[in-house]
Amino acid sequence: MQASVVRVLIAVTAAFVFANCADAQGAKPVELKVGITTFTSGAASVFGVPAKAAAELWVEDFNAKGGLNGVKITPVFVDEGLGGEKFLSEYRRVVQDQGVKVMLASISSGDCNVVAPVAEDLKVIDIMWDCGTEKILEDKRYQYVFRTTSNAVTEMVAAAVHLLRVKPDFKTIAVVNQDYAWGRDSWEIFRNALLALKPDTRVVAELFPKFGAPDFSTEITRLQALKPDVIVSTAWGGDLDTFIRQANQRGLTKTSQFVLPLAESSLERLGKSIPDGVIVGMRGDAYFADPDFKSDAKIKAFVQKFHAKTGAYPIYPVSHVVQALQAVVDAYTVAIKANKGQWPGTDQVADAMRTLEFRALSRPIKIRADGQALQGQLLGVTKSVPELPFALIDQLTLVPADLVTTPVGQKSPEWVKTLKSDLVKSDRIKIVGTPVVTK
Amino acid sequence: MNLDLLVLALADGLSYAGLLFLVALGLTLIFGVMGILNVAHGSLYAFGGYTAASLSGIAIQWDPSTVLLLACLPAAAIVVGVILGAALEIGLLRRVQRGDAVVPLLITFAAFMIFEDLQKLLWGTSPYSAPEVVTRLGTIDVAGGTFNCYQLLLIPGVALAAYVLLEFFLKRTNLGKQVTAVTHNREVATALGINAKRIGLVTFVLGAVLGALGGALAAPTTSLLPGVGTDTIVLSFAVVATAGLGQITGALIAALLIGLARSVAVYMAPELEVVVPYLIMVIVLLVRPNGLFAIAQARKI
Amino acid sequence: MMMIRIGIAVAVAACLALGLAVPWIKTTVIVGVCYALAALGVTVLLRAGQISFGHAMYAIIAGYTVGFLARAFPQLDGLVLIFAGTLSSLLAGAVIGLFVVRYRGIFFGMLNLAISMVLYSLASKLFDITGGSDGLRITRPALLGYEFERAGFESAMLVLTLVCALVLGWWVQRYFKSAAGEALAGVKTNETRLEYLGLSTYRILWNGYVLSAGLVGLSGSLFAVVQGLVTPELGYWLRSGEFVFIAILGGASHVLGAFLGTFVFECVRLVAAAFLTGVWQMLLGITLIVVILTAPSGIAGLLRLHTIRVARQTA
Amino acid sequence: MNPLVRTEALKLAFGGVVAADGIDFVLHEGERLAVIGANGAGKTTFINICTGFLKPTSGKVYFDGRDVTNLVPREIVRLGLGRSFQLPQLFLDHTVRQCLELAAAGRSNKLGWFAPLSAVVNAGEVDHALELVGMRERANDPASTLPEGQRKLLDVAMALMLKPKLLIMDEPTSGVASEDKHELMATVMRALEERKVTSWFVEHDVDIVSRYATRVAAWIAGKIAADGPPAQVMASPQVRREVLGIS
Repeated sequence: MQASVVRVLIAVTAAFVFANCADAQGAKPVELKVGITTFTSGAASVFGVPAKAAAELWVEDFNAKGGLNGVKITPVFVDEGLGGEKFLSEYRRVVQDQGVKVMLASISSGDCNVVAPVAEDLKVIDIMWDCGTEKILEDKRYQYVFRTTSNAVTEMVAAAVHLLRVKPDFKTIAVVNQDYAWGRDSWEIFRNALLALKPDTRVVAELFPKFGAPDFSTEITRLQALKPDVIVSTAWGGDLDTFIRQANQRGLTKTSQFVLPLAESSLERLGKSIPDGVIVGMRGDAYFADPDFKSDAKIKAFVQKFHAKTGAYPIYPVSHVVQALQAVVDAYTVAIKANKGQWPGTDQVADAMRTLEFRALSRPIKIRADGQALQGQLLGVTKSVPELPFALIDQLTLVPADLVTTPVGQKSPEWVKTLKSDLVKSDRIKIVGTPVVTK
Repeated sequence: MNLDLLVLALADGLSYAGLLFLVALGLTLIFGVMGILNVAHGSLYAFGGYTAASLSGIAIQWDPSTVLLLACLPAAAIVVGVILGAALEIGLLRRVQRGDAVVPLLITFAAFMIFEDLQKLLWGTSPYSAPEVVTRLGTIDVAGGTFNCYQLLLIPGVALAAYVLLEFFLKRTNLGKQVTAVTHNREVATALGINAKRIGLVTFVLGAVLGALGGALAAPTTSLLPGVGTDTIVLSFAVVATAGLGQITGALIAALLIGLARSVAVYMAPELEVVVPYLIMVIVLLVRPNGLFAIAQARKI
Repeated sequence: MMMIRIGIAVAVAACLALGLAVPWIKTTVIVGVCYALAALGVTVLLRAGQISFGHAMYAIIAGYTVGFLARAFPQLDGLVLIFAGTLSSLLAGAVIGLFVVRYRGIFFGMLNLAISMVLYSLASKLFDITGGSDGLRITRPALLGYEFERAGFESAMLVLTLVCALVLGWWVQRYFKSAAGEALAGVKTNETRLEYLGLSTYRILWNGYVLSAGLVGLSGSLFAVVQGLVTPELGYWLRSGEFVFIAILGGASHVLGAFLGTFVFECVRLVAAAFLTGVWQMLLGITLIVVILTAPSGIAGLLRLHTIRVARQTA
Repeated sequence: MNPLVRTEALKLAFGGVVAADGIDFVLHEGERLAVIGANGAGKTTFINICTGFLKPTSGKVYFDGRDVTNLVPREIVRLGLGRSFQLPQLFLDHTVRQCLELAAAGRSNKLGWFAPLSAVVNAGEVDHALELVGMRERANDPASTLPEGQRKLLDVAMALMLKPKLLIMDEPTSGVASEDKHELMATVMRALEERKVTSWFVEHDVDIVSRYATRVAAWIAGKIAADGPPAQVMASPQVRREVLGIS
């Protein structure tokens, strides 16, 4: 038996060994395939499903306007909800089998972690369109890996700064975060930033209920007993909804100031279950009711179309995916120009990405040498209005990205500890437009 | 841990234990009577919850009274339990031979997989909830903490009522006595003219309604998401196994034990919170292989 | 028998050829074979009439052993990591087996489930040690001293995995037909008789349990090394359920059952992923019900890869 | 003669039922004991205690001179005891041959992991056993396809593969058509004779008892009411009345 097996093996192996084709350059392709990984199942589909709808909408629009020098974009979606190894093999399938040249991956930091080295090996442009972990681009220099949004450091330091501007004189703080990488890492940054900016802060409780916890009663009871001045949570999705709803029902929102840097994505679902005065934010600076862009026709049209298609207002993952797509077409445009009108190779597009400045649904975004984008942060407080069944964000404050992002070449854990308290008073941090509702 | 904190921890544990007990009750009832461990029980919980949330969502448009809103919850549980329970029992479980406990286990596992996707098709992947009723029932202060009346009083109340009613049903009513007879000895019961098939259906539907009721009662305070059923089945099995399969009073005590231990763990050793139910189960089974309250049966040759 | 051998040869050749020809399939094939090895572990217990809903725990025990070792000693060879991972699951199986082998049926299945849930919860909860839900990264190790690029590494792993599957498949089939293996099958039909033949059912089943733990552990080690990542998901009970699913689908009468079961499982999954997104679990559920109701002895049973028939031919 | 089984004041009670009520009993090497008694008299329970399946409430059991009161069945079996059952205990998924092979492998208590089962046992020995019970033709059929009579024989043959000093048979002829009973017993007894095995069997059929037993013990309500040569026991009025149902 062994002999026959070995013989067949050798024969077939010999027959199939061949060299890989080199990346073609010059000829204009029929279409540009862009892979987009997103959650269409699992808890994170609260982000993934709207983002997918937005991507479809945007691509449709873009193609209708002639595409990229006549080349249409074809999105290829991959479900991150498949989980670890299935996700990775799907990622590789669309790159190696379907000839996708650009991957937008992904929502989960864990998935970003997994695919970044693979993308580098496969020489495919990998745009981390939503995940926040700053570690990937700080730990290693990648040639093909970029992020077109702010990272966790930008977001958390901005949130800490904003908290200190709104409520400068608190003493105690507690955290309730989901027990997984984002929950742990984001708190680590937030705490270190806060302790650097305001060293007399006392952390009275660090609670990490499991991801997808159905009930936060015990955590809430414990917080009621501790009575912290501030409660921060970077939770999102169903977990955040449940936590806020239960905290509100039991009066915890009245006794402690809540700080919820990701809550913009939950406001519409929460409806009237979130009280006024809660500090909320989004990852980035794109807010559908941003007064700065009240009269921006392009953004307004997009918001309307999105609402017509999905029945909901855009949330930050929507702007994230649009940013990534915009960055791709802008980088291609730059690379085509640099290549004298010829279709560029992957390396040329990657070069263009590295110095790209682009604008999607908010203010201009700049990509740094390490592949990380600089995007400002918007934070504000909740305010209910009669016109809408859910709370809006009022007193929007814009924190510029360069103030709160680790400089290129430095490591965030050390950098965050060097923050000085006068950062809070920086005159570059400004309230945006005029308050949303004037009554 | 001082006394006040202990009181608070107990108050939290009570509500959690109440929900856990309702689900475990359905599971243990079905096992006791039919010898089937229903893996799809978690899906019934999920369907109960989603249906309750949808029903409340519809009801709320007419600005209903609190009682009507409350009534949505058991109504959803009954609808789900009767439809899905009967479908499972008649459609699948009757088709496999009895005696072998493993085949029904696999069948319900398959049903669980089907229900998971069905639930996503019906309700999508966004979180669902029905919080209005909790707000309406207000809050109550205990030992310096503010609690929802809904969680602190209503849920444990319903759980206790379900226990008392079930005990009454099994011991005092004619149908219930037949169920008990089938539990003790199926052959003898059949010989006495009891329609074991019908009893099986009744039990399964009743168990399914209890599972769905657990979900329906959770809907106002939690966010329902794909996957809620998965955790529920494992957790409620831990309760049932700790108590001893088929033990109703045992399940009540085990649910309390696990619910309270979990909330105490949140105060004392939060890292262990998720592990506590399973640790309790493993330890109990190591010491008492058939569960805390099970009566050992002799093997025959 | 000849037919089976030719079939195996063709299947292995096809795996190798497909893997080397179409790069993205390489890991898919490796992962598939890993699943089959784990399902084979579950099949061992299925022969004793026992179903474990927690066997994926041996995959994470092995996977995290690989992860911890690779982190502590980055220069360790891949083969050493795989061996150490498998060894750890064998040891864990030996210890846990001492307790769970006392149980049968639902309790056996569910006690395994409970222990696996403890391990899964700890792996997700002990963030500082295990990296929480994101798990541990394992940098690509050298194999037999050679430092490979990704493509070469994956080819080498493909060959290694196939060799493992061939050798173990052959050996486990011998085990099934050996005195210990036949006695294990006796646990399913008549424990009383085994005891009255002077044999210890406890020891027979414990042996089978340790073997099954080792197989799942090997699968977990290979998986961790080839993926370069180990997450708690690897030990979640749904994963154990998938192993059970494959074992039932394939049937327990022959080792090939686990491999054929995996093939069908992956096909159903691929078809579902391509044409019926969002309902692949439903499709699997329906498949399982159809198999249980119409072909309780699985694919191996349908192909009549049966103990008795083979015995008759060789007798 | 050497006492093979000896019990001292053996007592077992579950709940209110006394299944064995202070039994002192000796079985000697070379005897062929038939046990008679009504259903529920305690015959099988006594076997279960002597073979370690049940633990007595009090009292002692000795097998071949060793105290086996606290041993489990497999340990007593290893001392030289074989047992067949009222309901044949076979490996129904295995073939007839494999059942016997497993029994032969059981005797050595070395279960190899590699060599095929058929290769580690003495094929001639298995063939001989098949011949003895007349199942050569059916050697490769699954045990589940055998009729009841042959199942009983196979059950006994498996016990005999252990080369026991004592074979205990619990109702070897029950469930067997009455015209086949004698043939079955003749086959079994021939085998026992050949191997010089002491035997102890539970039996209801008076003909069979008188024909094959050298000693009879009559069980009544957890006690041995009469014990001695067949003719003497069968003549006892109490046995005639309460066991045999003849007045």
